[in-house]
Amino acid sequence: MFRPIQKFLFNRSSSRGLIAIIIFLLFWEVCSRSGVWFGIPVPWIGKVPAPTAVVHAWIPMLSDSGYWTSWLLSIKRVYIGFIFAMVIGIPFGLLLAINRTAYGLIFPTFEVFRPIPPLAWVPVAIIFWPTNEMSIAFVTFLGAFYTIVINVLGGAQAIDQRFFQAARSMGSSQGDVFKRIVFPAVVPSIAVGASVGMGITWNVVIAAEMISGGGSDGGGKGGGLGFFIWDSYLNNSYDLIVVGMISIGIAGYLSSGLIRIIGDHFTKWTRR
Amino acid sequence: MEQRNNKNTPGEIVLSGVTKYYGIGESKKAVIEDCSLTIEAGKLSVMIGPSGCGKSSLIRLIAGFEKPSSGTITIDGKPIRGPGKDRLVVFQESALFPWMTTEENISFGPIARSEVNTESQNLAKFLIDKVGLSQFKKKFPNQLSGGMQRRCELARALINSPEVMILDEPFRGLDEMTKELMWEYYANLYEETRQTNFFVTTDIDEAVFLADRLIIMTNTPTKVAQIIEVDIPRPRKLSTLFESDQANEIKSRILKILHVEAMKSFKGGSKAAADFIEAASKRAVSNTV
Amino acid sequence: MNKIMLKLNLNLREESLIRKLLSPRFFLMITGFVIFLCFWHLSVEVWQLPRFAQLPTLRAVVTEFISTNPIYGVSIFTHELYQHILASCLRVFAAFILATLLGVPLGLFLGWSTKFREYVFPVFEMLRPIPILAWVPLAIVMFTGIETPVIFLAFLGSFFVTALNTMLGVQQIDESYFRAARCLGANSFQVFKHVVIPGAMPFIFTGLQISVGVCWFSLVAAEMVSGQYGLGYIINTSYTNVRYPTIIIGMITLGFIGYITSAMVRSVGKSLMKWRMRELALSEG
Amino acid sequence: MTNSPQTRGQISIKDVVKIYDPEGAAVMAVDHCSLEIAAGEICMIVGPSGCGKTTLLNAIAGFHSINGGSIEMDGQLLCGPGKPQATPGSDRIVVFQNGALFPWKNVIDNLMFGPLMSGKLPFNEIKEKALYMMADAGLSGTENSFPGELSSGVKRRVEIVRALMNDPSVLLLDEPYRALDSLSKSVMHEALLDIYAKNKVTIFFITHDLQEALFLGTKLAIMTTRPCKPKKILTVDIPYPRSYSVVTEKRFRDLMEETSHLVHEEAKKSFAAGEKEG
Repeated sequence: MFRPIQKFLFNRSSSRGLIAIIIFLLFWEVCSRSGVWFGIPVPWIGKVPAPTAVVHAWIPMLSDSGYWTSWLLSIKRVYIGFIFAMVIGIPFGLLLAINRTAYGLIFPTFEVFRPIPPLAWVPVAIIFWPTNEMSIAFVTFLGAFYTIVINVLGGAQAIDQRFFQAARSMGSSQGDVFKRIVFPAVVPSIAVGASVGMGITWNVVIAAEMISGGGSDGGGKGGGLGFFIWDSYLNNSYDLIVVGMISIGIAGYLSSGLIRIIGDHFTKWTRR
Repeated sequence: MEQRNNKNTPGEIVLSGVTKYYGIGESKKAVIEDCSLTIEAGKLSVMIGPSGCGKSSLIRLIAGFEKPSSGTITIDGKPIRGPGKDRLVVFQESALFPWMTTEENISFGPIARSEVNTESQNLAKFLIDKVGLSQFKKKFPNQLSGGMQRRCELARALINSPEVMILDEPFRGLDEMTKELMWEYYANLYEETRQTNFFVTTDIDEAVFLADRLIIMTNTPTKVAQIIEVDIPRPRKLSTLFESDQANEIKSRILKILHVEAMKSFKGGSKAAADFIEAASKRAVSNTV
Repeated sequence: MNKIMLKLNLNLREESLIRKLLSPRFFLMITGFVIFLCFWHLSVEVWQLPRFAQLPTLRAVVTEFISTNPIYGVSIFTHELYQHILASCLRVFAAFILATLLGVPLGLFLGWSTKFREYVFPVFEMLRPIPILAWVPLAIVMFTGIETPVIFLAFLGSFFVTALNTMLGVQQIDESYFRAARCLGANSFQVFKHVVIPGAMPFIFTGLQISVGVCWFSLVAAEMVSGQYGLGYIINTSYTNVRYPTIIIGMITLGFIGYITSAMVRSVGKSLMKWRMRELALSEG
Repeated sequence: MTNSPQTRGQISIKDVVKIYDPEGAAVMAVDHCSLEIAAGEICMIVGPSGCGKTTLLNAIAGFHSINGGSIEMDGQLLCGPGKPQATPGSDRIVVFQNGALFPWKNVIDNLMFGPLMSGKLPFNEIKEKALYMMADAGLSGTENSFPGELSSGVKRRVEIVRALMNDPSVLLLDEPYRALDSLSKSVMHEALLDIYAKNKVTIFFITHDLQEALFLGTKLAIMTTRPCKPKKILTVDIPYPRSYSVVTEKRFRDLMEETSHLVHEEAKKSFAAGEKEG
């Protein structure tokens, strides 16, 4: 386990990366404290809380239960929307790929709605769904659903014709062709759709939490990370805004990392 | 793999007056025009012709992936309606399923037809050893070399014991050395089973070395230019290709006919017939989905 | 269309011929739209299903949309709708151009020089995972006024997408093109101009198409939270003031404008890359 | 358009060693290889795939460095002690295995790229030269098409003409006709010999097709499997111009016989080692 870290630290390219990050943090610290970088006045950064202030504000948060409940709430909302999008999106995409009639009937209507950004659905979702929680989940679902369907459809249509010919001439039935040709060939596109979809769901959850005031059962700091940063803004505690932003960044990074690991597991055959 | 005698071997394919058009309206072009030929059962017939002359379209017709515009194709008297395990194709680019290991690829046929039994499993094991891929059982196709992929595809076809093996320039793209080794390997495979084989190529040496019966095709729209019986004794060895005078005599005859055909399609510059056919047949394949 | 053959469309020539007669593509598309609209009308107005009942009816939305003096003041004939469209489009335009002018060069250098990438990319990757909309409160704090934070947010989303796709575009260029250019006597600048930029172009335009989508995505959210004008703002305020039909009007306009802007980027891409278009045409036929 | 008779393009490869070091596992690709190529000669390098032939070509072209020995051209040091990597230049132009015509430039722009970059000649003079050479190689009519629209045979010819537009001393060809089917190959061979007769440039040609090597080459170097070094060097004394019927003549078949068992030994070694292609 030690060998890769040691390799990481001492090889030239990663040490450069480290230096750059340190310089970036220094730049951020100096500018937000003094608003000046070697005498040159720097606009905007002055209002951003300095890294040290952020860390300082973060420590008490670690023991604050409200902070962690907002983590859990946001993660719950992201994964509910995401899993629904996968469970409904993948079969829907496959159906459109396989059945030409369904494609002709449904895909144009599907395409008309695609340019509407998911967050434009928030008001309609709030009207339609009984609880605030369900409307956030619906909008999150919508965000990932479009990406997954488009990727599955693209993957299925890109399958080379000769695989079907080979399978049919060896006597496989249509069901067999679907199970052993179409589905395995589409798995890599599902993995791509999932990782892109995950990125979108985090964006949507944060925004939905901000717009709809943190959801009914949350309230206060427990309203999810989106509400957490909006609430910190309303209370002028700017350090906490950056704390929230970084926490969301970490949560987002870990989730897409998880999706990538699962995806790699199912697409071993694509690598050399 | 018992040896079948020629008399009652199945797999005689008869093409009579076959024509095939691609494109519609004014871009309609005949790729195969009134082509009649017989692929004799139990023989290794090799078809050779300039690139893009319509050989691959002929294969798609025999394999049943496409229907001829006119004329009929029959196998042992029965008209061909669609693809079937009696006529299996080994494509030019590998059609191994990239997501299946060598083992899964080879036993695809029996599993697809749910005919998996001890006999088919033994046959699978026998074939994997025969093609020398025993240590590559669990490997995926992109982890195999070109030569290994070809042998795996041959095994995948053979396990279904088809009446006719159809090969569309299977060794093109392999480096010359592997290609020559594959010639000898494939010839021995045929000599063991004497199964009807229909092999398509543009390589004159490959054609002369493999063929019992040589069918030379003209430029597009393609039809039979000449048929030559090649009675070089079997089993054939690579050295025979250089030493035997008969092989060389046949080679120079083919050269005379085909060099003229190749020059005709080449001289047309970028819009030569060859390019049009190549693009047209690619389109034809893509829009059958 | 009594018995639509729901067979696998992987069957061969003869079946596809029969299917062509039954359902030409256009006819199916229309049926799809009609079914959706009927379902909307029936479920909301006629059957008044639970949950659906509160939604604005199809008739209310249509009448509002095309009436000369709409109840809530927003329809295709009123000045207000175009004011919002203009506000949103200007913001997207500003953000998109800024993201392209900064993102493409950065992406080209990230792809082209390893030294530059080793320094800059880690910082870039450190900021990228933070979802764009998490910047909303900080943007409001950092920038005074209403317009700049909204534009900054739209810019941020598309900047990361553009830079990343441009970098990938440069990295996927085949090594032999660089070698061929070197062989033919091109110096580094000439290689950059004649190989790196045209070679990365297809990826740059994929990036730009996604970036337009991301622009609209982040703009709507920013407008909903802190905007004064714009389609996101109108959608949100129509909800708070219980003017439900205008919400749908806002959404339809947003979808329409979004589609047009990405179509514009696509056509610019097509005109710049004639060589690719001809190549794709030949292969698809 | 004939350049000065065979004074340029003499290459001497002395004792060259090349060791790759992927993740520390040192792999020797070229092992003390020495080879003399006279000016204006067609030198064919034959050997199993993946044996290091391309590494030799990359060293001459200046894409890779060498770890030992030296390579000189016309007396000047390309690379050797003190200068491990040669600088690429338009005196040694490579034609790559799967082609490197710029897909975003049409044929005429591709051809004019080299001279335009070096900036020695004015634009219209370059254009005139390009049109002349295209007509000469039977390519007129394809000026405005893009590489993506051309057949692989035509693309190959355009790439060779693009190289010759810069009057190189040496043409470095890396299995240029590998993707072509055998029949078009025979036609391409005659086209290459035709261009060679007019331009008298030294050709360093890598192939694994023995028949192609014997048909084209004046000198044949048969290489061992990795790490590659010349196993046998022989001169092909068939007179030029050669037409394709020479393949069935007695002298050609004797040469084939003499060299084929050498080549097959090497192929069997790499085949057995499960060497993946290329």
